[in-house]
Amino acid sequence: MDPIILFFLLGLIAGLLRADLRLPGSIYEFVSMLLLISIGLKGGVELASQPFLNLLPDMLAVVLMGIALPLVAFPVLLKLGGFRRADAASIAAHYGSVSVGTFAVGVAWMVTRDIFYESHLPLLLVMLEIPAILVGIILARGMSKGTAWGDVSREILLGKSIVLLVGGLLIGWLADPAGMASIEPFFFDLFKGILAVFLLEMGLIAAVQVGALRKYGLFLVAFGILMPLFSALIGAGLGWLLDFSVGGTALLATLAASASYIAVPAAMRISVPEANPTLSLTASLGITFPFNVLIGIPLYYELAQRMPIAGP
Amino acid sequence: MDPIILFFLLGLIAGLLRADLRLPGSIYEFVSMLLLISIGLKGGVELASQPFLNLLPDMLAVVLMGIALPLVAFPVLLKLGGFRRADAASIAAHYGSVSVGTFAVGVAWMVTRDIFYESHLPLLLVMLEIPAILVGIILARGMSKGTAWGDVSREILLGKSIVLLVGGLLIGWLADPAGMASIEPFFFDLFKGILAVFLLEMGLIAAVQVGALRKYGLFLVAFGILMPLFSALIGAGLGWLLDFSVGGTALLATLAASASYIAVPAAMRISVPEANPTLSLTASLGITFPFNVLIGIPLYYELAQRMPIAGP
Amino acid sequence: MDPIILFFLLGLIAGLLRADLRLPGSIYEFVSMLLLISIGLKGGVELASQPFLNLLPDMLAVVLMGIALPLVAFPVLLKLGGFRRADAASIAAHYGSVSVGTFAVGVAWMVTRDIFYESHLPLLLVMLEIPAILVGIILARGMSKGTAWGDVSREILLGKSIVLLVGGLLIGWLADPAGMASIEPFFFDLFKGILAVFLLEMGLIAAVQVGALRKYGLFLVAFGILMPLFSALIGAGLGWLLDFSVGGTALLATLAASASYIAVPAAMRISVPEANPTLSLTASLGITFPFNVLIGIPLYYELAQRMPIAGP
Amino acid sequence: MTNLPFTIRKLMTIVTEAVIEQPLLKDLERLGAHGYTVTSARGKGSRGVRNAGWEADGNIRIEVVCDLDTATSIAAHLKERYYDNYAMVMLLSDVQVMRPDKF
Amino acid sequence: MTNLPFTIRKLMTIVTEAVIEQPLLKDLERLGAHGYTVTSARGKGSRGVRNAGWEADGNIRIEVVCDLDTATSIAAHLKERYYDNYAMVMLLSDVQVMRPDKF
Amino acid sequence: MTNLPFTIRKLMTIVTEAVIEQPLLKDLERLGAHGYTVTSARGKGSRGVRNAGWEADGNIRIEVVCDLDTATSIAAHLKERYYDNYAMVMLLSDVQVMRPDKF
Ligand SMILES: Nc1ncnc2c1ncn2[C@@H]1O[C@H](COP(=O)(O)O)[C@@H](O)[C@H]1O
Ligand SMILES: Nc1ncnc2c1ncn2[C@@H]1O[C@H](COP(=O)(O)O)[C@@H](O)[C@H]1O
Ligand SMILES: Nc1ncnc2c1ncn2[C@@H]1O[C@H](COP(=O)(O)O)[C@@H](O)[C@H]1O
Ligand code: NA
Ligand code: NA
Ligand code: NA
Repeated sequence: MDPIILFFLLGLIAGLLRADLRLPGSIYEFVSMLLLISIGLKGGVELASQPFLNLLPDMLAVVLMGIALPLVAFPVLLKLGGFRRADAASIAAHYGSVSVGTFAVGVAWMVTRDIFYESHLPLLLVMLEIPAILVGIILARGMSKGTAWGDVSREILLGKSIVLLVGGLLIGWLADPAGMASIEPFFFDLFKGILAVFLLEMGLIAAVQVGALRKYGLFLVAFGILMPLFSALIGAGLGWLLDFSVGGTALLATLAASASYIAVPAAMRISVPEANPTLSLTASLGITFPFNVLIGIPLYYELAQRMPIAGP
Repeated sequence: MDPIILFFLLGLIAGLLRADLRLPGSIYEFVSMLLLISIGLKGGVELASQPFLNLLPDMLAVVLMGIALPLVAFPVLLKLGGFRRADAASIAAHYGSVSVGTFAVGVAWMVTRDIFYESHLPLLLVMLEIPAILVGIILARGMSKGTAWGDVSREILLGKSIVLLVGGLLIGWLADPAGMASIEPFFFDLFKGILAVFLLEMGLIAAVQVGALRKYGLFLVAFGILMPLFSALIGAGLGWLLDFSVGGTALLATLAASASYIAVPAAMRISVPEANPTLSLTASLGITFPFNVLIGIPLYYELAQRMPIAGP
Repeated sequence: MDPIILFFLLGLIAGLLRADLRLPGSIYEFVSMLLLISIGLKGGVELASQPFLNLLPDMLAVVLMGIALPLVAFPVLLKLGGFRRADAASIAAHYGSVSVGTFAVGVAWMVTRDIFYESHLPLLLVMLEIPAILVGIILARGMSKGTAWGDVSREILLGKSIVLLVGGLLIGWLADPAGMASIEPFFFDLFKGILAVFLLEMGLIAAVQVGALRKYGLFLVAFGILMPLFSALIGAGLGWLLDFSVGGTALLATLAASASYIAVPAAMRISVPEANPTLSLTASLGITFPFNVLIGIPLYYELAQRMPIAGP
Repeated sequence: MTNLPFTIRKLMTIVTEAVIEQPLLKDLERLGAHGYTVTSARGKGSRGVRNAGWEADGNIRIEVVCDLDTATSIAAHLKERYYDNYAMVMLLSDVQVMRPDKF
Repeated sequence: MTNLPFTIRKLMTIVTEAVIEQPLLKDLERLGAHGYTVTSARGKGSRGVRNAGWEADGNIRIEVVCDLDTATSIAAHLKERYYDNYAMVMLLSDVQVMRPDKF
Repeated sequence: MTNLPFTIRKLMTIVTEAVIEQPLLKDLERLGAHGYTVTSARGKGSRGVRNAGWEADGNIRIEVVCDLDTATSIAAHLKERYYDNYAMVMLLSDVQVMRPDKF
């Protein structure tokens, strides 16, 4: 088994047993910053070798997916789940956006198995982060009401994850190769070790969320598993439409299936304060993250392999 | 001289001169977590290659040593040292248990000199951590009194050091080699550098304890040096009985000689609160840790070499 | 472009846009400690291979420069700048002393281009840190007034930067090569990556200072650019006098041009409390640091190349 | 206090979610606070445990020294704007200060 | 306070060793505290300097807002259970709160 | 408080620059404080934002429980020695303590 998955399980089990274990807050923050930068850098380096214009169709397609997914999730949560409007909108936004931690595990999975994937996936990750947030706010408030869209966009575009991802992309893109080589030992060679530390803490956090599950019952559990499965289908379909490789299709499915737990919670807390943050975080961190990391990624790869015609 | 020892001396001297130097608390915490995980991982990887059952006799023998050492130390502290019962029991527990930092320095010493040692020593480290704590509590309270043994065991077994050591062992044991290779740069290649940072801070901490020494006088100093020497003899003898290599014998002597400063203080503070924590920490951190790191380890290796018949 | 410069720009831009980005305080502290130790270690390793006595003239010359530079800056600030005596003295001290971050960027610049420089420059960095502080205090207080010079020297000599730089030098000098090799992955291989993280935060900090610039007007901006240019001339001249290589001359110019933002602010805050710390930090962090990092270093190398006769 | 002139002001202590630090501090200034002190905290209340385990889960503890009027309008504003949707506690007490014009 | 209804409650501030955070918080809840706020601290007192240099050496500062009865039983319990063996200081004062039923 | 004997003491809260922690704590002890509690803080006041972004930019929040005389001399000393040149705020209030001899 991959050790990073074992680190996640260690955290999960230690958390469920209420062990006296926690990553110091500042370390967790730094580790998640490093993941964002590293993924950005890696994408940027690859991007440098291809014409940017070719990527526009993919970027556009992915934005459409980021708008569509929460629009599908919202009525399900509202009608079937019986959630209040704000809660349904907020959860939908979480699932329309993406999780960098899940993507990082997916990338590690591909790299370990020497599976090729399109190098601009980190760029697509960036594109997918934001649209769902805006859709979520509109679903909660309607278009009419005077939302301070300027403030909201500012808040999101200048949030930690976008700045570090885009910053990393740009640095990787602009930096000269010799210079990049000198920062590789820190940002690239340590990547999986740092991801392991991150997953240890994610396991501990997920364990706390699992504790909250009892309160919210079966519907949330079902949604937290079925929604990513549905999204993965959409993501894989899109990968196929865009003529992606098997690895790239699997990673796009992974992105679609992943649910945000950094950017979206912060944005929703400010813009849709009446939504209960525990609901969305329990689903996203307590169910969907573990599901994707432990079961989803291999499954999505399986799925990508079965798409009719796939690239190299 | 080995640079990690020089880092310890730098910390010690800076501390004694009251320099304005301190590792941020969260960094110290993280660094000591990394040492625990790395040692566990390293042990687990090695363990994967041998049948577990063969190790049972060694584990049992080591547990007996963990019970015996505090039973020897206790009357000495009580009678010769004139300590109160609770204090004598608490100090005895510290010296019966082990210090991961000392063990890490010992391992680094062996690795630098290409000296072979048995790969299951991290497992023995885990086995040695706990028994002395239970013995210490019994010595302080007696068996009769209603100690909440359930709570105590929970507290100890789910404490940071056991969880990370055992977790690391299990991950190293279960992980596939390719996956391990990808986290090696972080957990193994950086090991000695991280140990250097850890020792810098340990030097600073030890310097503070040295300051407290004046208050407790000569007996504590003598105990802090003679007890590890005695324990090392027992440990080396046990290594010989178990047919260990010279390196393994030296490391078992090091484990025996080392005194806890993480797991035991926390457990004693909760279970034997009337024991003065300054007494045991002054001895363990202010005297025994520096002694072992600076003088003890080479000495124990010397000792191991002189055991009548030693393995490869 | 060098990625570490891009990291600085990312921080600067993110800061100016008021992005929600910050390195946790303890991480910044640790990262700057690592830079100090690494630079010290690197210097120490090199020093080990040459007779110490030969370096005395260079050390002495550099101390004289550290005394002279604030004596030049002070009247300019007092008369032309119209600053109060305490403020002029404090700013002068900042510019007479050095910035380890700037030096680190300079070293990285040389290493990337495979440019030779004298191995004892880290030692000269240490020598340059202190004299300007003493000069600054004297300029502010006069010699007569009862400054507690004992306390002041203690404070400075035992401050974090001196202890870690000198400690690193000594460890690098005394450690055996095999031992050094084992801590290299942490202290040397990660150096540029850690420098990148440091520069990201320095960009964020500089952006805050830039905000304060409006209040203090043009003179401070001019001083923050012209003073390092002047100092670089002196530094390059000294490098030439001391028969340094081109790389060494450029680095000595960089040292001269750099302005302190760690050791001096702390010392001034205690010893010359009536000086406004915002003034000196705005100049040092908001103008001079970015100027040196973005423009100065290549310029000083250019300058060093044009010195009449330079070493290898 | 014999010879030191102390004046009474209000000390308002707010414990709330770290995520709203920025907008809340802006509100305080707009409502007339001349300063504030913030520390990071964790805690438990009617909205459950807030353990500072990760970004969205931490508290902050804000102290504002101000006059009665400012305290009243801050209290009214917080009540109206934040009480329903955020974990928040607000405490008010008297403190003596030496430079009343500062607050 | 003109139009905002404030009620008086007790604010209990406890400074003690970080190592007993978990059992102490459990005790507080058992004794009737509806909530608490914790910050990390360092300090000095009769048991010497506690510098937060490492795990066993840090303090915590706990605040509990509660009614007089709860405060009394917490005070009695802490005195009996912790005063002899742990570095601990306990302070009590009055605070005004807006939602008295919360505490 | 029915059966627990509480005595009134002064609680002095000082918020100031982290850089003067060491000399300030020494001063406090010299002036008669038997103990203190320190937490790291950030804030804003007349000397601008102090954001704890880096070493020179952080605040500390010091609490001292002491008797009126000690409080008076601490206040006088801080005023004379630090007020002009350092970001500093000092608050004084009453607190009840159980072991008055401790403070
Ligand atoms: N009774 C209390 N005493 C002290 N702090 C409290 C109390 N109740 C709540 N808090 C703090 O205020 C935060 C928000 O409270 P709440 O809105 O009740 O969840 C909690 O996370 C605690 O930090
Ligand atoms: N007079 C005091 N004022 C403020 N805090 C105090 C005082 N005395 C003790 N403390 C705090 O309470 C902790 C425990 O005190 P003690 O039990 O006296 O060692 C100390 O580490 C300080 O943080
Ligand atoms: N009105 C206030 N309320 C609470 N804290 C304050 C206030 N004014 C200042 N402070 C704190 O005291 C520090 C120094 O204040 P000052 O000397 O006014 O810059 C600030 O950085 C704040 O942390
Ligand atoms: Na998604
Ligand atoms: Na032992
Ligand atoms: Na300079």
